[in-house]
Amino acid sequence: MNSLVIMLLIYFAGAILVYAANKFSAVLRDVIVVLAGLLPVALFFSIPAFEAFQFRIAGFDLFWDLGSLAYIFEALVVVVGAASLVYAISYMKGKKNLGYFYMNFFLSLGSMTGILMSQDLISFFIFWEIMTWSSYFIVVFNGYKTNKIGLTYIFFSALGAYAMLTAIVMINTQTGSTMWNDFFIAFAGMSSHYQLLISILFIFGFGVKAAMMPLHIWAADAYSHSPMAYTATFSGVLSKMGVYGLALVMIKLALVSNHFVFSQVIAWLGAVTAALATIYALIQKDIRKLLAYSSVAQLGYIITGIAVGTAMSFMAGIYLAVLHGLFKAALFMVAGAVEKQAGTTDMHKLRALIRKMPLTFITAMVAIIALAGIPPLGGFVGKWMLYESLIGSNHYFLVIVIFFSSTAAFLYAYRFLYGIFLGQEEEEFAHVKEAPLMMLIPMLFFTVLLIVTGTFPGIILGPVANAMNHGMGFRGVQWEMSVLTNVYGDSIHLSVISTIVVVVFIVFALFLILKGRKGTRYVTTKDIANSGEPVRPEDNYHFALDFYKPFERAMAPLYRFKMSEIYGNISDGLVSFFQFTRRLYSGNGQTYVYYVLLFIVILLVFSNQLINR
Amino acid sequence: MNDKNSQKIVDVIKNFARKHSLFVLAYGTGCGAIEIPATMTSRYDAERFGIRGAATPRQADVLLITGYLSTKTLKRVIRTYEQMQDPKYVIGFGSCTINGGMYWDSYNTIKLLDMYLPVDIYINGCMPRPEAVIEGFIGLQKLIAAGKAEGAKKYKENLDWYRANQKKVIKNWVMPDYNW
Amino acid sequence: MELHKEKQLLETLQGVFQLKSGEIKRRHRIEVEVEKKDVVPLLLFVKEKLGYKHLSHISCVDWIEEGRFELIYMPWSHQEQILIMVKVSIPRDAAEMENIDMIWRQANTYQRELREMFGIEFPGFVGDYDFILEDWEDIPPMRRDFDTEAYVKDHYFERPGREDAKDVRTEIAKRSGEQIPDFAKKYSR
Amino acid sequence: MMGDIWMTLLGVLVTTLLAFVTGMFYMGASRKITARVQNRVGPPIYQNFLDLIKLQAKDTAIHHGWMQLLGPAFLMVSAVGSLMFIPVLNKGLFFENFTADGDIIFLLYLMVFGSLGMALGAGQTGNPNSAIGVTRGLTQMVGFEIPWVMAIVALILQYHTTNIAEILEAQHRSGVWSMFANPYAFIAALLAAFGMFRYSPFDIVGAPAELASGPVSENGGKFLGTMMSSHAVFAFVKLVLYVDLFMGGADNLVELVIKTFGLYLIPLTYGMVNPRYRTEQAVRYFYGWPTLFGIIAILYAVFY
Amino acid sequence: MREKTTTLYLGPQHPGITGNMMVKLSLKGDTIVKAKTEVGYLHRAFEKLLEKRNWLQCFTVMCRFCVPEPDPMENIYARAVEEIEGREVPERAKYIRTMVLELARLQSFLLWYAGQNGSAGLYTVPQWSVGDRNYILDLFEELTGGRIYHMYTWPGGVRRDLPEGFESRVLKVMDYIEKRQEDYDRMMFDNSIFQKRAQGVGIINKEKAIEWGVVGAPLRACGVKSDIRIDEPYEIYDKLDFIVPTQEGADVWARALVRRAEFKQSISIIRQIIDKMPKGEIYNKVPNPQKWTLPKGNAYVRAEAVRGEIGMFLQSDGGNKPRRVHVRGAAYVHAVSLLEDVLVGQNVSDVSFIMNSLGTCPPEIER
Repeated sequence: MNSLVIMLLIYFAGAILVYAANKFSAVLRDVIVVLAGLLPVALFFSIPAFEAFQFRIAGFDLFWDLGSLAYIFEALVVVVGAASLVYAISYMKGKKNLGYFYMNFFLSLGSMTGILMSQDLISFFIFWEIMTWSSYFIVVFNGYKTNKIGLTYIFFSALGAYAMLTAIVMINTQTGSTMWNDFFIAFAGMSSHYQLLISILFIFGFGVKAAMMPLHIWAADAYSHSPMAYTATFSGVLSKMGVYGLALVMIKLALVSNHFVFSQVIAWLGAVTAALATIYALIQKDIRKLLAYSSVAQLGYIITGIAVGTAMSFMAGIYLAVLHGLFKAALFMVAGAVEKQAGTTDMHKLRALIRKMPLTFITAMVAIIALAGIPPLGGFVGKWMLYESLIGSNHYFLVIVIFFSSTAAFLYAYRFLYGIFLGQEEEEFAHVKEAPLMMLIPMLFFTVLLIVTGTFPGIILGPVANAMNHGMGFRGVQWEMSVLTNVYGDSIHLSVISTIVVVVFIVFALFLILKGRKGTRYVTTKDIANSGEPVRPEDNYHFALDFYKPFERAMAPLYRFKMSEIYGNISDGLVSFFQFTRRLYSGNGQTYVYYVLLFIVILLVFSNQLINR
Repeated sequence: MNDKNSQKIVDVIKNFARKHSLFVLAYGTGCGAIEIPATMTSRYDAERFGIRGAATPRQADVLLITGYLSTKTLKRVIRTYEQMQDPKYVIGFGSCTINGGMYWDSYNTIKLLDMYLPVDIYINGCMPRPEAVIEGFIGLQKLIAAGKAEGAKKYKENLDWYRANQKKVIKNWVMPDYNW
Repeated sequence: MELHKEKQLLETLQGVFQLKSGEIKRRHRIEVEVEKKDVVPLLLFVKEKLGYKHLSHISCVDWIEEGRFELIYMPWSHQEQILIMVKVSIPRDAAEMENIDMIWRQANTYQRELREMFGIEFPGFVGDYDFILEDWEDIPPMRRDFDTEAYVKDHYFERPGREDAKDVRTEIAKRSGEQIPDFAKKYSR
Repeated sequence: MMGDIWMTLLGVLVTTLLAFVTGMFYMGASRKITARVQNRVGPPIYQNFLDLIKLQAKDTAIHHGWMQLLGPAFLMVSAVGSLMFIPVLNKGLFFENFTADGDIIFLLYLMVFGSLGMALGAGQTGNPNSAIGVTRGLTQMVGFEIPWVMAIVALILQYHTTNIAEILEAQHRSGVWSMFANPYAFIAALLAAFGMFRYSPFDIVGAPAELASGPVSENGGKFLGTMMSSHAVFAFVKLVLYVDLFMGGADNLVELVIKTFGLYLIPLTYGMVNPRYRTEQAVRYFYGWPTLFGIIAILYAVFY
Repeated sequence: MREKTTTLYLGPQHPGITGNMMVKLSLKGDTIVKAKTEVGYLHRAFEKLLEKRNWLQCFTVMCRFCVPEPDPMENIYARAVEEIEGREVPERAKYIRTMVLELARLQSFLLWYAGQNGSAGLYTVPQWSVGDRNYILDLFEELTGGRIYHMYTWPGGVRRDLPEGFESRVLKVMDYIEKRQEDYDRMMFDNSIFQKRAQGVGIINKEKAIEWGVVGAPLRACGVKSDIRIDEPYEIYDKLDFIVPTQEGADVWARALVRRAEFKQSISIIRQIIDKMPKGEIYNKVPNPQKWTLPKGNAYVRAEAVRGEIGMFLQSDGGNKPRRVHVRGAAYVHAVSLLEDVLVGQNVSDVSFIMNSLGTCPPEIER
C-alpha cells in the first residue's frame, strides 16, 4: 500500500483508537499515542521516495503526492508531532478529556500531512478545514475562559478558509480543474484582475495561519492558551502550513518576479510584523504570551524571506521555518515543563529555577540562542542568509527593520531566560523538581538537533535546495553541508566557527572552573552585595516587574500605537493601520468584518495599479 | 625545579601585584569619608599608587573604616567585610576607630575597632590628612609585600571570638554564615 | 532697634490665646508659653492666619527635676521674618503630645525623633518607630536619667591608657629612626 | 597537515596575546590620559596588568551558580572568537587566522554572544543591580546597533562583499579609505562606537553612582579578572574592526597602533567631558543623528 | 504569590549615596514607586555628649556635626552662647567669622560640584573641584591649623588673628577659583547632556516646597527669595552687598543655577569683607572654662549654610554645662521625608543626582 496513505491512516486511526482506548485504560492510551506518534517518523525516514496516489471520489479527482517542498514540512510535522506527543504524555497527565485531546491532536497531525500531500485543491481545502477545527478544539480545551480566544481564532480561520474556498471556486471556473498544477500553469494566462484577486484571497487564507501582520490578532492568545504540549506543534508546525501555502502562492505563481510591488508589500508586512511583534513580546509578563508574540515575529521573518523571493531569501525563509518549528517547539515545551513543575508561567512570579531544572534551562538556552540567531546555532544560519539575501537584492531598508527586530529579540530572549531561570531564589519554588523524563527526552532531542543543525545546516538546506531546484522553479541553487555562500561569493565555514566557539569556550570555562578551585564557593542568592544591608526576608530582590521600562520609554511612540488603539475610535482606525488592529481585541464580530474588508480593500488599492504595470 | 622556591617566586609576584593594586570599597562609614575624595582626586591622587575605588564588596580589597562606627553601621560593615574576598584588608581611619576618640562616652559608637574586625593598619588623627591617609596605605603596602597583612586569616581563625564581640553589640543578629 | 512688628505679633497672640508668658527676646524672635491644649490651635492660627508657613524646628528639653518635658515649636514666617518660640510643658511620665503632622509635613521627622529619643508619644501619628536607633532596648537615650557612661562601660570595650606617659611623637620617631627637626622639639613634651 | 595546525595554533595564540597586551595598554593609557585631563599624575600605564594579576591572585571566589561561573567564558568566546575572524594587518602581513570566514554580519552576532552570556551570568547572581544593568545594556544595544548596521550595510552595498578582508582589499584597490569613500557611513559607525565602547555618556550599564557597577556587582576575583582581560581583547577587536572597515587597515603594527589608538581616543575624550545619559536618552540619541547619517550613508552607497 | 516590587537598597555602602545613609527603593521597572529613607548610621549621640561637656569643651565638638561644612555649626554655637550670656563680639572678629563662613561655603560649593557631577558620571569635574577645594582648605589650615575641622569660631570671637598677608592669599585663591568657574561652566552648565539630565528631574514646586519646609537652594530654585543672611542678618551680613539668586524651574537644573550664582556671590562677599576688614581685637576673653557658667535661658540661632538653613537650640540651666543642645540640620527635612516624596516616580538613574541637588548630609540629620 502507498506509504503516504499509511501515514495518513496511522494518524487518523490513531485519533480514533486513542479516543476509544481512553475509555478503557490510560496506559493503553499512552501506548497508542507513542506508537501512533513514532510510527510515522520511522516510516517517513525509512522510505526514500513516496509514490503518488490518485483516486476519484464524488466526482472529484483527488491526487496525493508529497512534493519536494512539502517533504520538508512533512518532516517537521512527523518529528515535532511525535516529540509533542511523547511530551504530552507526561504533560497532560491528570487532565480530563484526554481522549478528546489526543484525538484532535492526531487529527491535526493527520490533516497537516494531508495538506502537504494534497496535489488537488479539494482535498487541500478539506484537510485545511480539519486542521482548523481540530486545532480550534484544542485551543478551547482549557475551559470556557478560552472560548473568546477560540472564537477569535476560528473566526479568522473561517474567514481565511472562505477566502480560500472562493479562490478555489474561481480557479475551478477558470481552469475547469482542481489540481494545483493546472492552476499554476493556467495562472499566467489569467487576466490580471483574476490573478490579483486569487493571489489576494490565497494570501489572506494562508496569512491567517502564518499570522501575517494584520491577521495576527488571534495568534498570541491562541498559542498561549492551548496546552503547551499542543502549542509546540501549533506554533512550531501548524503555522508553517500557512508558510507552505504562502511559499506555493508567492513562488509558484511567480508573484515575486511578475508583481514586484505586490511582493514588496508582503515583504514589508512581514518585516513590520516582526518588528511590532518583537516589541510587544518583550513587554509580556507571561512566558507563553512572550513565546506567542515571538512566534509571530519569527513568522514575520519567514514571510519576508519568502516574499522577497530570491533564491537565497527563499532558502532562508524555508530554513527559518523549519528551524522555528524546532526551537519554538522546544521553547513551548520548556514553558510547559515550567508550568507543570512550578505551577505558573507568570514571569512576575517565577524565579530562579536554574538550579532546580538545569536540563530544562539548557534546552531553553540552546533554543533561545538559536532563536536569537547567535552563532554557532542554527538561527544564525537563517538570519545570515536572510540578511545577505536582502542586502544582495537591494532591500536595504527592509534589512534595517529586520535587524532592529532581531536585535530587540535579544531583549525578550534574555527576558525569557531570566524570567524563568535566573534571579533571586525564593522559598516558594524550593520544592520544584526537574521535569519528568518523558518531557525531558523530547526537549533534549530538540537541543541536540538544534546544535547539529547549527553546524551542519546542510541537513535542512539540502532538501530545501532540492525542493527549490525541482519544483519551485529556481535554478542551480547550491548548498553545502556546513558552508554558507552569499550572493557576492563570500562564504563562511560553520564548522570552523563552531569549533572556535566551542574550543575557546571550553578553554576559558575550564580555566574558570579549575583556577583556585579550593577557594571557589557557591553561595545562595540571599547572600548578595546588597549595599551593605543584610538581606531581609520581607524584601523582594528579584527584578521582574516592567523589565524593559527604559526600552518602553525610549520606544514610547511605537507603544503608543497600542495605547491609542484601546481608546481610539473607528475613524482613527481608518487613518492608521495599526491603530485599527487594536479594535479587534474588542471581541465584537462586526469590527472584524469591517476590518477584513478594509484589509482586502487596502491590498486591492495597493496592488491594483501596480499589478497592471 | 624546587617547588618551594617556585612557590616563593609566585608569592612575591602575587604580593607585588596585590600591593600595587588596592581597590578600596566605597563606604563612607564616618566623617573621615570627607577626606577620601581629596585623597583620590587631583592634588593627592592616590591612583598613582594603584589605589582606586570599588563599587561593591565583591570587587574590593580594602575596607576603609573612615571614622567612628555606630552600632547600626557596624552591622553593615561586618556584613560588607564578610562579603569581600580574600585577601582583604581593613584600615582603621581616625582616632575614633582606635579608642573611641572624642566619642569615648557615646552610647552608640564602638570604641575599639579591632575587637570586631581584624584591623591591618590604623591611621590616627581627627581627621587624618590626605598625606596621612596615603602614608597609611603605603604602610599597608609594606605589610602586604612582607606578607604580614593577614587580617582575613586572623578573622577566619578567631571567628568565634570576633562573633562573640560582635554579638555583644549587635542585638538582632540575622546574617548568613561566613565560611570563606 | 525697631521691634514693632514683634510687639504687634505678641499683642495679636495675647488677644487670641491665653499665654502663660510672652516676651520679645530680640529682633526676629518672640517667645510665648501656652498650655498644652492651646498649642495646636495656636500653631494652626499662626500658620493659617498669620502666614507662619515654615516650621523651623521642634525641640525638647528634659527638666527632670521638675518632672516635665518642655517642647518648643518654632515656626517662621518668610514675610514677617519672625520666629515664634512656642513653649509648652508636658508631664514627664507617660509623656504625650498632640500630633501636628497635618499642620506641617516636616513635623513628621521631628516627631519621630522626639518619640525615639525622649519617648514622647504622639497619638494618631503614623510613622516608623525605628528612626535613628536600631534595636534599642534601654530607656530613650536623650532623657536625662539615661547614663551614657555607664552604658558605654557595660557594652563596649575600653582601651587601657598608657601608664608610662611617654611622648608619642618621640616614640614614633625612635621606632622609625626618624629625626625630629629642632623647631618641632619645642612642641614635644 | 600537522604543521598547518601548529601554525594555526601559533597564530591564534600570538593574535590573542597581541590583542590582550595592546588592549591592556590602551586601557592603561586611557586611565593615564583621563588622569592628565583631570590634573592628576595617574597610575602607571601598566597598572591594569597589576590589577589583573591581583584579581587572578585572589584566594576566594564566590559565585551564585554555574551560569555566573561561566559568564566570563562567554565573554571570552565573543572577544577571542571575533578576533580570529578579523584581519589584524593587511593581507599576508600577519597570521591569517580565520579571516577567510570573516563575515561582517556573522561578526555582528558573534560580538553579541558574550554580552548575552555575561547577562545570563549577571542574572543568576540575583542582585537587582545586575538585572537592571542588563536591561539597560540590552536596551542601549538596540540603540547603537541600528546606525552601526546601517553603516555596515552601506559598506556592503558599496564594495559588494561582506567579507572584512575583502572590504579591506577593495579599499586598497580603489586607493581610498572608506571613511572618505563613504564619510556618512564612517560618521554613523563612529557615533555608534560611542555606545559600543561604553564610555561616558553611554556608560549606563555599570553606572557606579546608580547601580553600583551593575552586572558585575557580584563578580570579584577571577571572574572580574577574566572579564577585564576580555574587555581588553574586545576593545582591540572593535578598534581593529573599525580600522579595517573604514581606515584601510594597517601595513605594520606601528601603523595599526597609531590608527587604533587615534580612534580609541575619540570616545575616550568625548567621555571625559560628558556626563552619562539616562537609558532612554541614550537610545533616542542613537535614533537621532547617527541613524540619519546611516540612512544617508546607505543612500549614498546606492546612488554613488 | 502576589506581584512584588523589587527592593533596591541604595546605601549605606553605595558609591552613589551621599554620606552614610540608606534609601530603600521599591521599583517597578526602573521607576521608583516607593522610597524609604533610613538614617541613623552616623548617630554619635552628640547632643547627649554635650550635656556632659562644659561650655568650652562643647565648642570642640561643634564642627563635627556636619562634615562637609563645619564652620556654620561653630558659628551658631558661638552666637547662641553669646546670645544667652550677652557677650559682645569685637567688630574684627565678626568680619573674620563672616569670612570663614563664606570660605566654608565656597569649599562646600566645590564639594557639591563634585557630588552633583560625580553622580551624573562626569568624573572630570569632581577631580577638578575637589582639587581646587584644597586651595581653600589650605587657607583654613593656615588660619586655624586644621583642614576640615577648624575649631576656630568660639564664643566671644575667634581663636586666632589672621596671619600676615593672609588677605592677599585669600584674594589670590578667589581669583583662581573665579577663573576656574569658567571651566566648570564649560564642563557642566554649558553641557547639553548635563542640561538634559538635570532639567525636569526632581521637581519640587513652590507650594510643595513651602508645605514641606524646604530650605536653601531648593527653596530659592522655585522662586522663593529666602536666605537667612538677608532675612535675619547675623555677623556683618547686613553691611555687605549681595543678592539672593532665585530661579523658577524648581528642578535639579534650577538648583544648580542657583548654587552657581551663590558661588559667585560668595566670592564677591569675601572680596568685600577683605576690603572692609577693620583692625582691632579678635576676641573677648572667656572665663576659666571650669567655672564658666551661663545664665539660665535659651536661644535659637540660625545660619545659612550651602545646603540651607541650619539652626541650633541651646538651653542653659545656669550651670557650666548646656542643658540641651539641639541642632536643626539643613538636610533634616530634605533627606528624610521630602526625599521619600520626591523620589516617587523618578528613575533609578536620578536618585543620587537628586540627593546631591537637595544637599542631603546625613551627619547633621542624626547627629
